Amino acid sequence: MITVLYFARLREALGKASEQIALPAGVTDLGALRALLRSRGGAWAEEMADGKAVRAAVNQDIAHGDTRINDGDEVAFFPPVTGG
Amino acid sequence: MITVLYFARLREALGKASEQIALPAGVTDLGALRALLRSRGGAWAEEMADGKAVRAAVNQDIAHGDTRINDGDEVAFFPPVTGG
Amino acid sequence: MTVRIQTKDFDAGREIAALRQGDPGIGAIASFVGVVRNVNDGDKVTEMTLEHYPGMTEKSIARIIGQAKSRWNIFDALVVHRVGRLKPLDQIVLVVVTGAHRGDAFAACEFIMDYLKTRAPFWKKEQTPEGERWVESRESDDIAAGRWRLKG
Amino acid sequence: MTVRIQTKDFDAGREIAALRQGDPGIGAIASFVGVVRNVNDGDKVTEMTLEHYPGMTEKSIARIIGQAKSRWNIFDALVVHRVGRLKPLDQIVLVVVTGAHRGDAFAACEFIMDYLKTRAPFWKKEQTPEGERWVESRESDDIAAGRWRLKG
Repeated sequence: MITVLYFARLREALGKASEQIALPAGVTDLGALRALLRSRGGAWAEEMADGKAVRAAVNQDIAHGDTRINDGDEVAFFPPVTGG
Repeated sequence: MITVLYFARLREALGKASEQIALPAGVTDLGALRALLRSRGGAWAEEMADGKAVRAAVNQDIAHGDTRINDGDEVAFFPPVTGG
Repeated sequence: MTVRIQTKDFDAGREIAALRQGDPGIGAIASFVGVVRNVNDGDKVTEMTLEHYPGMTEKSIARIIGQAKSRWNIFDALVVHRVGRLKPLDQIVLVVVTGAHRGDAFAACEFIMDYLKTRAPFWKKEQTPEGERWVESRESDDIAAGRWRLKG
Repeated sequence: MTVRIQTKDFDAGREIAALRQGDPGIGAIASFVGVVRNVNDGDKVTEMTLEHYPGMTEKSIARIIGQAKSRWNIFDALVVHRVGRLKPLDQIVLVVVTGAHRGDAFAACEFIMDYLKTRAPFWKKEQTPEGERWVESRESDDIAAGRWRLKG
């Protein structure tokens, strides 16, 4: 199981702040996880589309498509930050 | 008459914070005034020597050797500033 | 170093006094206060909500301060960042950097602010007369952060 | 703009609050506080006395702020400078600059500080265990002020 968090516009569009996901076989990196979420269709297909500016972190470090994901990880998806 | 002010190390070395001077004929710029003060000898000769880093202002604006001096002016001599 | 994420307001004078307390080697303190403006991209803003990623926020800001310390000759740094509902004129963020001399303190303070605006996980939602909107990432902020990379 | 030369201490938080009061267009406030250090050029400093040229000081600082306003997009600036006897840990100078955005506020604040250190008529006398001495003009300060001229 991994924990997946959604922030800001993404959280609102997906209607979800967090969820637990059991990683299917073959989903070993962030890119594969994003594809899995996209395959849910609807808002998921739209918000996780390749053209969308989605940022991600794995265990609170900025991550990219090829970042490995392991059981127990905390993964977060969010829009580009607009702080301060 | 002009008012001449001395600040900081210069004030201490010359033993004077200010004085009124009647400008002699021919003393029309700052360089000539400095030469006049230098001609007093002693500490004046030393502190107003050409090699000394002396700064000056006329009517509270930074001035140079060729800055004109007129009756009623406020002239100040001081070391390079060391503020803040 | 100190990093605080909080909903309540802060007093820059008190934070500066606390950060420099008792260190007679400090000669320079550079500070920055960010404030909510009543306009953004030409539209009137009546209120905003600042959301963040608890945990990652503190961790990423601590890392930024560490980078500043390795790059400039500074003594200490403080970041206080507010979250939640904020109105125009409210203070949002405070950065204070202490050092022996002003050049390093200024550079490190601006460096930390640039990174806060472009890398730390904060998201701003604005309420305008036309409704709510999430603020989009600003190109000028990305340019400001990029400057430092060129210098590395 | 505000320029104050005074013997008494100041509170940076209160001065920042007063300068930005009621202006909802301000988004950025850059500040600098200068503090008396207990060392200078390797020698222990127990006390110092700051002398200035009353009249010219205020006039030259006001001119510097005017230059900053014409060079950067800033709203207002405050300078509070103490004179008289000061001890290590005492605050000496406060510069606060308000603006819409941080880049201009930081640049103008640093510009004003650089000029305060190199052009405004202040002179520092330090008391050390070996006796009194007038501080000599510092080469690094002249370099900092020179930077801005190149940009003009």
